[in-house]
Amino acid sequence: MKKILNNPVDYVDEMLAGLTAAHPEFYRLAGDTGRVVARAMPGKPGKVGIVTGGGSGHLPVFTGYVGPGLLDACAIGDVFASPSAEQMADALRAADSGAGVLRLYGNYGGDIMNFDMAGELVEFEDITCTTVILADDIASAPPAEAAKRRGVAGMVYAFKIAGAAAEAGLDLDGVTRVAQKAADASRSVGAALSSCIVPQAGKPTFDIAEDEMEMGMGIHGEPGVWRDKLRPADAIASEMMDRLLADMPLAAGDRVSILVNSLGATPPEELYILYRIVKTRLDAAGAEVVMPLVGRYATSMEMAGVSFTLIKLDAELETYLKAPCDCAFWSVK
Amino acid sequence: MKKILNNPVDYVDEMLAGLTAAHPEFYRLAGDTGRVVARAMPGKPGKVGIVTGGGSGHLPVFTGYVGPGLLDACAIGDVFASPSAEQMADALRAADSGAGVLRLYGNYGGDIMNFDMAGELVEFEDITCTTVILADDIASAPPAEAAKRRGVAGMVYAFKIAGAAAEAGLDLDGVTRVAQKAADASRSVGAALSSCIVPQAGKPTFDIAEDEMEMGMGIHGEPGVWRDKLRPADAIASEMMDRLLADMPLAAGDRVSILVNSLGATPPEELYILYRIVKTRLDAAGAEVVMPLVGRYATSMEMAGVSFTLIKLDAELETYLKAPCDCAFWSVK
Amino acid sequence: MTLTVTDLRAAIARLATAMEREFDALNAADGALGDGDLGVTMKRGASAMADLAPDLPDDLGQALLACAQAFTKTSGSSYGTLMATGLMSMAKTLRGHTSVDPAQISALIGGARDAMQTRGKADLGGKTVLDSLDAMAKATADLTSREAIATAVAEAAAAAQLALRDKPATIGRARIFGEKTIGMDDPGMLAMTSIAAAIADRG
Amino acid sequence: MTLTVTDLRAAIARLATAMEREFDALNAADGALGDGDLGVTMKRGASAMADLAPDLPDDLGQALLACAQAFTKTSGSSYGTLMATGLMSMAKTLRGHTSVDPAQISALIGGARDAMQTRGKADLGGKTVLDSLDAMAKATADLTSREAIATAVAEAAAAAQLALRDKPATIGRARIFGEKTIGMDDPGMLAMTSIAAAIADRG
Ligand SMILES: Nc1ncnc2c1ncn2[C@@H]1O[C@H](COP(=O)(O)OP(=O)(O)O)[C@@H](O)[C@H]1O
Ligand SMILES: Nc1ncnc2c1ncn2[C@@H]1O[C@H](COP(=O)(O)OP(=O)(O)O)[C@@H](O)[C@H]1O
Ligand SMILES: [Mg+2]
Ligand SMILES: [Mg+2]
Ligand SMILES: [Mg+2]
Ligand SMILES: [Mg+2]
Repeated sequence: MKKILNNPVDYVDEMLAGLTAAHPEFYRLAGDTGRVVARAMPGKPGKVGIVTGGGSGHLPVFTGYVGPGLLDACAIGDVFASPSAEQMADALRAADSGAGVLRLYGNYGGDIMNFDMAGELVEFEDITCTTVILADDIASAPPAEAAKRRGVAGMVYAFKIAGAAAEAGLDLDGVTRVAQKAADASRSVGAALSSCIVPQAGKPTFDIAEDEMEMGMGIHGEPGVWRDKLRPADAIASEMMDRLLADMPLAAGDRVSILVNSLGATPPEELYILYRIVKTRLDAAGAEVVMPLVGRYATSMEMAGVSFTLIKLDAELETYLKAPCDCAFWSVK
Repeated sequence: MKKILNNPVDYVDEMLAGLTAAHPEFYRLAGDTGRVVARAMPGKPGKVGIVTGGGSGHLPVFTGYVGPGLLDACAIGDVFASPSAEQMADALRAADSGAGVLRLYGNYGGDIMNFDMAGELVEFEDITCTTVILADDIASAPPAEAAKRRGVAGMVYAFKIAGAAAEAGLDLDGVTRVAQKAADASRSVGAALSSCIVPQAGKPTFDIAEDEMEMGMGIHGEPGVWRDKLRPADAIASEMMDRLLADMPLAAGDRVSILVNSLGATPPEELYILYRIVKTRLDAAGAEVVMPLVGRYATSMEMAGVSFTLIKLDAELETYLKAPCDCAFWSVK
Repeated sequence: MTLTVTDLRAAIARLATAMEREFDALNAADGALGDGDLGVTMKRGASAMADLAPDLPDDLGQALLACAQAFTKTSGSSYGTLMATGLMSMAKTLRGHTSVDPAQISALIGGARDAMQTRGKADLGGKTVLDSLDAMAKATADLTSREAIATAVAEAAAAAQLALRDKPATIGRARIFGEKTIGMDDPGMLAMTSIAAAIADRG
Repeated sequence: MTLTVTDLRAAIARLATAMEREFDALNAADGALGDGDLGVTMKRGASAMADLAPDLPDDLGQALLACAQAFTKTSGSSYGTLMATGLMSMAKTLRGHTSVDPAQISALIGGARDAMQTRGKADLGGKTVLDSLDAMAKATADLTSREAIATAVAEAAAAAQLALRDKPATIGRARIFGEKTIGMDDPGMLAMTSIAAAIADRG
């Protein structure tokens, strides 16, 4: 097991201790569950709060994106496990400055139940909550069942855009509307090459042969659409673009952004090799690429693989995408 | 072989094609060797140029750090191989705006010979060059032979600090002096857990058992100081801090920065676990930690492992460290 | 003969023992198609309840609320949250009561099922723990004797597990495997079979 | 009997064949303690020279300059840069000449050795290609016949390789292995033994 850790049960708490020690200008622990990270400097009074939450092991997702122009607080579960409703309620409390809180998170059963329960808890404290659930992974259900799709790297765009909308002073309904629009405009697909190891499990989450890959696999190792021999980079990129463009066709003149994301171990060199094809395909579709993102934005620890997230932008989404933001993992000027 | 690539011989050229396509606001190919990346927007006329160069496979090092407040141009070799003298000469030409060029790179035989040869070539074109060589890896030679040490992640600080000095308008001697001071004030040590694969080699650079690690191993797999069973995170961090502090003792009140760097596959979660110990040790030494860096700043593709780089700051170095810079991988406001 | 907090304490003790024993089996069952944490969820929750047991108040509503919190505090997984939701529903019904007539059990289970269905938005017949609870509620509907109810609860959970085995999963991580899940037990139903047997002392 | 560009072309052809043949062996020798690219460097450089060969000018200085550039263009590795440096030194000496007397060979090799030493800042006796060249220069110092020189060059390179084998490496990546390198051939010396044999047609 090639991980640098102490007692696996302490993994998440030690990670949070280090994160907050390294970046006190961005992050602080809030509440008393030990599993809520909030902005070191709260947003302007009256700003709508944005909260996310989910399992650990996806840095910068989820915790990393707490910061100005992004999220206000995050509830952190164990690796790949939902935080509890108690922790989420604490995050909602930390994020509220009276203008209400948007719950913005991925489509996983446990997260939904817990965020719902957390919302019921803080309702008694007069905190108004809305919900936008990311369901961007096209490999996890056909278009007809799009609401059943998993949430993956699309949340990076949603965090950024909703965060900018809140910073711009929109009210809770406005921020919620913008976040939903960003979620609806995003499509992702991933391909995994190797498993990561959940510290408490101590062994790879899934087995995959040395020369195999799986198209459409989920970020926790959920099954994809096919498993086969590893293909050349250009073939992988082409198929991923085929799938994205089939799910969300583009017209000439469309403005889009695309995230070419490493699941962890895959180095940026390989992402750039893939990006050549991505750009060629978008150019061929007549789309204008705005602020492409290439790097590790949503990971599964040391999993090898990539995901692409395509978002179709209107003028409002583009403005918020380009607005400034800051956190330890991403800074837009 | 779990890499996403096409024909291995095209790895570097395709990577550069993708890098420049994704970030045209930062990077452009310069010269006609196809292996020189220069700033998309050249620095102010009269600004001292800074050039680096070295093998591919270390992103963001070297190429990634071309940008305002950082480097002006970079010559890029094959994976883990020096660029040629011709390519370096082209990088020097791209970086010169008449104020001369600092060659700032790591202590590797091939790089030194080629940069020397490149300097001789451009001397005929009235380009004045100075040299600062990074030799920060304390595991590669004892203090008495410090000049023989390899250059590793210390170059991140040197690029940042020298880049800010050049941006501030210092002349060639001034920038060179500041860069040398940063180089002299930096110490690094690394530990590797798994090998990466050089695309054209097609197999791991070195073998290491599933439960082993090697302290002090170099970023190309050069031998370290010991190989043994994998230790707990806190023990690894403690030993690395012991070694750094023995090589460069700190006094109470010293101001330092520290880079906790992933060699590639090791996820940020693990870096933060290590950072707890790093911070505790620096606090115990009475040192003040300024702008700690935690992330993937100098890598070996998908190698698992970490390095720590400690730099002792005086007021001048601290000012330049904190000055703004921008590139696709790092932005300081 | 009514049930009191003493019975609850004894049931918790049996549950904690059973969940300790089934730890690997539940993880493995969940791991076949899911994330393999079901044993963790149940062991943690049950042992947190066992820790609370000596201090549980006589008020069964308060006592069950504490049990629910044992799950919300130790787990964020679906099953833990559903367990908490079900226990909370029972707690609401029994608030202010120090004893409960066995004849009420069926309604309590049915209330838990409904609350959990509201929480998880799954359909009955979808091969989830809801189907176990539905079968348990129905099997105990007309029973009044403690012993008969205990037997019925345990048998109904096991029978439901078997009855749904050949349907495909419709919920959670397993859903995505579709037809492949035919013939496989739903891990949540499997867990409920053990839970019911332990609480009913029919293990 | 003087040497001309025709001889250079023939030597290049033999070198390219030899480096193709030694590709794996040189990579492996370099890989034992270094980065394993020596075969790549030499194969690429020699085949680039072979590509140039038909078009090489009669002026031996210009011809050798082109050969040097075959290395600077195809490689940034130490050995390639050293080869380029050595060839450049010979090119400077022979600029404007279309033939060379075999008796000059020793001085040309010595000049290359010195230029390479200036470039790489290594000491003689440090178990590097410099020691091969030094031995080759010395062995040919008093010779005038082409055939005797060819034999001496090939034998001196092989003998130097053997003579330094039991010293520790002092330069480059291998240095760090210190005492472990005793008994191992320096890959650059091993390569020079093959190069010398090929050029001298004593392979
Ligand atoms: N929405 C739901 N409604 C009813 N039961 C559910 C629901 N989601 C999960 N379950 C039950 O929980 C079991 C899985 O629990 P658990 O392992 O905790 O899920 P996860 O780890 O994916 O959060 C399933 O076998 C099923 O019986
Ligand atoms: N500074 C130097 N001076 C003389 N010879 C050197 C020097 N550096 C390397 N060499 C020679 O080059 C050989 C290694 O060449 P090469 O594999 O190209 O090195 P690298 O790949 O490390 O750049 C050594 O075996 C040695 O003979
Ligand atoms: Mg589970
Ligand atoms: Mg779970
Ligand atoms: Mg080599
Ligand atoms: Mg080399």
